[in-house]
Amino acid sequence: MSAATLYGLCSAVLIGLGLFGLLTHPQVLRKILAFNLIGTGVFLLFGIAARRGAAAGFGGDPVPQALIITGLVVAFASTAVAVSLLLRLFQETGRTTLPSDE
Amino acid sequence: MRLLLDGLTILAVGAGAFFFLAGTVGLLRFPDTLSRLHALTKADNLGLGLIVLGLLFQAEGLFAALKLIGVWLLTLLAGATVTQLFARAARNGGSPE
Amino acid sequence: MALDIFLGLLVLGLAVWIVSTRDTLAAAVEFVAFGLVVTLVWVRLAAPDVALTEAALGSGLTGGLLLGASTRLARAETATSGERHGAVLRLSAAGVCALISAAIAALVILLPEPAPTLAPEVAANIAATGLENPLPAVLMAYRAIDTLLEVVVLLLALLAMWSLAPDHLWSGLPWRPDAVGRDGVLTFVAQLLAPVGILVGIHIFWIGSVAPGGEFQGATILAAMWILVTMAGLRDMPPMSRRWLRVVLVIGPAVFFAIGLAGFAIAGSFLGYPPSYAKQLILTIEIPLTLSIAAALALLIAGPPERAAQ
Amino acid sequence: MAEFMLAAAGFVLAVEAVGLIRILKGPGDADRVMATQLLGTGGIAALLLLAQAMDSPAAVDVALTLGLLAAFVSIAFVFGIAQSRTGGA
Amino acid sequence: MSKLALMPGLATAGGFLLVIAIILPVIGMLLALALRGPYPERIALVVMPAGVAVAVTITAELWRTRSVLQYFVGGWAPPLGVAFRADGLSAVMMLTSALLISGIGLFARAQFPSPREGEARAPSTFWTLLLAIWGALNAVFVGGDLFNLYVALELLTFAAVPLVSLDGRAETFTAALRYLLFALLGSILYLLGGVLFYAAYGTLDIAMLSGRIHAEPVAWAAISLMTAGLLAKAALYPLHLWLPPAHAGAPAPASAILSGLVVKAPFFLVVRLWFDVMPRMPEQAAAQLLGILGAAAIILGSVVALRQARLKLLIAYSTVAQIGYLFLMFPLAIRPETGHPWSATAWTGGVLQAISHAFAKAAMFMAAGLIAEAFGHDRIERLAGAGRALPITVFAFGLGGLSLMGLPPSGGFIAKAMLLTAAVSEGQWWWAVVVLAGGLLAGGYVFVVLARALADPIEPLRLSATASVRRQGVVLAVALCAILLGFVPLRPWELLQIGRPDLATIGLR
Repeated sequence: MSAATLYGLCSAVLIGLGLFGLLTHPQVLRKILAFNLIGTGVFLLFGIAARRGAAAGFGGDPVPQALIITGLVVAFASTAVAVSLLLRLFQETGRTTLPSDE
Repeated sequence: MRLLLDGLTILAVGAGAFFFLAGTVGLLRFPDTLSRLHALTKADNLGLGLIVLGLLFQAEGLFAALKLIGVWLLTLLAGATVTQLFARAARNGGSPE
Repeated sequence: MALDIFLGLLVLGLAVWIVSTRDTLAAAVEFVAFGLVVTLVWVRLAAPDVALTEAALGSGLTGGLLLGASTRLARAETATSGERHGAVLRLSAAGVCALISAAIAALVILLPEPAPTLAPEVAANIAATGLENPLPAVLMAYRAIDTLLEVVVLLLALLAMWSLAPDHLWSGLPWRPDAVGRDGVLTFVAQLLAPVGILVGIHIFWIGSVAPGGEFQGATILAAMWILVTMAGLRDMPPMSRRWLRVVLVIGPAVFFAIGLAGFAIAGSFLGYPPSYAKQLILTIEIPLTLSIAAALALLIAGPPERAAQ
Repeated sequence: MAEFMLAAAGFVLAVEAVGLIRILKGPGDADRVMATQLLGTGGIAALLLLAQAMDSPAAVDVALTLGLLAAFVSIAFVFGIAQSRTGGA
Repeated sequence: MSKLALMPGLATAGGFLLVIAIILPVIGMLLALALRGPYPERIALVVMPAGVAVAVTITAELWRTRSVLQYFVGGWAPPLGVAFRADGLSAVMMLTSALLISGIGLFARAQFPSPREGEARAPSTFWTLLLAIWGALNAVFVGGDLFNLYVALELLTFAAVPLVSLDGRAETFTAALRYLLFALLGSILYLLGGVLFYAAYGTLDIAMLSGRIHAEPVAWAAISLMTAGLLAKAALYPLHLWLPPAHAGAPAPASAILSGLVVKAPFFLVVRLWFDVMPRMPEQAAAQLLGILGAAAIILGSVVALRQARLKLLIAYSTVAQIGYLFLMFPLAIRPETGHPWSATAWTGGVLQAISHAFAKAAMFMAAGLIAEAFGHDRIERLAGAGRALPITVFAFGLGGLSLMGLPPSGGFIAKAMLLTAAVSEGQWWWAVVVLAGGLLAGGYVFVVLARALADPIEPLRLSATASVRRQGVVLAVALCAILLGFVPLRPWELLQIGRPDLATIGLR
């Protein structure tokens, strides 16, 4: 098994773990953390695609690598907005969880 | 010459790795938080310093060497500050536990 | 290979830990550690540009953001740390997630050999961009529209965050920790670290065209230094209604758009560059773009206005 | 030489990982600050070794960035804790 | 299977119009952010007619050439570069967005007036976000590259979420946060699918992908993940929980945009995926599943809507139901190897449903906003006298309701009739039952509101505000658009078939 495949399996587990955290933690901050785990898993998978596509003297396919950078920036923006919404909710209501029923 | 440099590198990096180990052992053995903190930062910074020293023997060019030293100085500075800040915060705010 | 197995296990162990820890603050600390190990993984995957971004943004700024939030929420979070959904939900969620993981793992193993790649095409066309590092060529030329829209996403995220402020604080200043814990040591460090950091940030940005680095990584470091200076109390954040601040925020995408539109005339297409001075044009975009990204990232860390402007 | 560097990087990481487990088990904010600090140093050492082993000078820049950001994160964290302890939040 | 019309060829002559359609609102948004004060509103008012003109030009160009418009950004052809493409569906969606955003913009002027001096939070934010949403929608409608579409979706998310909490009430923060989490999960699942596509086929370009894709596990997994993510964003049952509080909690003009347009973007991408990316897969079973979810949404959404006490929540639940109709088009229009002879009818019906619902629902939310402003509340049981106080508004609400019920003459009628015809002709009669039942239930909840609103008040009305005739007129105009769609002769709907040579058009002749 190549190192790329190894990290690919790793990313598969990361995505599952993150999804689990997102679904089962009532605390929003934990959900945001879990979302970042999924994100890392997805980017890692993209990185595997890049690594496997090493050619033309590049250690990896530059297109997915560049897109990962874009993705990381977007993920940061998402995290920042989610965190500030959570802090605002906390200021207004004192709650840090979402009510589970409608 | 090459061989000598390689030998020095192995020696320094090995010693550096040893200090990292020592830091962790100290961490496991020391009883209270603050002494653990001090032991650990000291040992780790020394370990990093030795590894940087070892890598300096392999460095290609002055700029690369300066960059390595820069990394070490940066880590030293950060470590010292955080320890200091934390110790002070601990004193001001009561026990850190 | 042994190192890779070890790193993989470390990543997974930390991830399990992040999900299972009871204490939110501890989970945030673990996330920083996780980001650090992932940075090493990117180096192992021959993606130093991504490693730089992960170190600066994925682990650094995101970690700082989450740590900051969890200290602010610490008390409330401790109160709810016992709250969990029912066992049935957790069990069924675990089952679904395990299935998804298994499916993706199977797909990873079944991926085609040889892997499809665009690397040869990137290499064949890189001369037309005048750059040596392939990543900026992708980000600033082949897929410039993604980068442009992404910077707009950053600005929009900032506006989204600002819009959360109460009406009377709109155009105010972001939250700032009060002076407790701020003292000579921190001021001294900020005075020392910030100039060094700014130099490093500019260095990382500048080498981007020939070696790993670029506007996003450089801008992240600059943003972190700005926040550090604010924390040390050397300079306060400006009120978000300041005109110069707004101009700094939009100057990057504005220049990007301007040169992109000029592309209609000089290269026959939007965001096209004539090969003879593509590199100069890209650099002309990147300098203001770095400024805008740095400002947007720093303000995203700072949060919505919470203090009235004097 | 490359193998030696890789092994050293793995060793440093392993040692740090053991320390991390110990640290995160102990409650209290002091231990957590230490964890971030410790990891920063170990991670930088590992990155420098990897840079040499994989002949990828860019990894030194990564280490430099990591050093800066780790300092930023630690300082922000200490600060946040000081705040929350005095009720500043 | 001829996919020639969408294969990567050369950029077409009118292709640059697609760039203009995206960057016009985005540049407007940047200017609004920089200039502050009264400028966001002024810029929006300038961009509105220009944007409509661009959308009309694109549609005309498409109609004239009868072929897909295509543009390679920066001159870089896929797979290295990013392509924009507009087929008939894109053009119709862009035209709808342009008209509706302009209408909503005119309506919102009274609600979000810019202060003469300085800056106020809600107006500044609203006008800037309106432009951002427009740019994001156009980017979704012409996007030819899966990753570029991901960025466009995120643009849409960050523009839409703050609209929910624009009023700053505590419960709207909960609604916005829930919406954001659903949207982020949706985005990341979508991205995961895109990553799998790239890993397997080495391209993110939709047209190239459709040429390389095979019926194999990785393609199935990628499509499923992307679809699941998009369904979370489109709020298809059972992923709809975030929608009612978010759409009901937002200010009326914002609700109109969110319900009318924003949820249509992920739906549009599901259509792209299922019709353009995987045309050669035997996916009937999966299409039936989408149809079943749609049917469940129609029935359950309508039933819950019937039981709502507040007008805006009722309308929001009705959105959940009407989104269900959109997904009925998948089992009816997707063409398996044998081919449905009526697929073009179902296709046209589905798209027409998307458009007519956009106008009808926007009109209803704006009408509800005016009623709530006048009454100071939106509790349905205390709306007696609304018909007398705000006759134009209540009439507009009724017209929108007509389209939701699928009664003639309205766009909703034509849409539902087409779905019905396709279902019966293809022998999938069970969808016909759902369409009819949904229409009856919609009749029920629209009637509940109208009966109250038209009743005589027990005590004299004391209104806290009166709506200007101009605002009521805008609402009526938007509602009339939904009705007028029912009068458009069938021929222009051939526009929807441009770029789609594989649809069997028996039903349309």
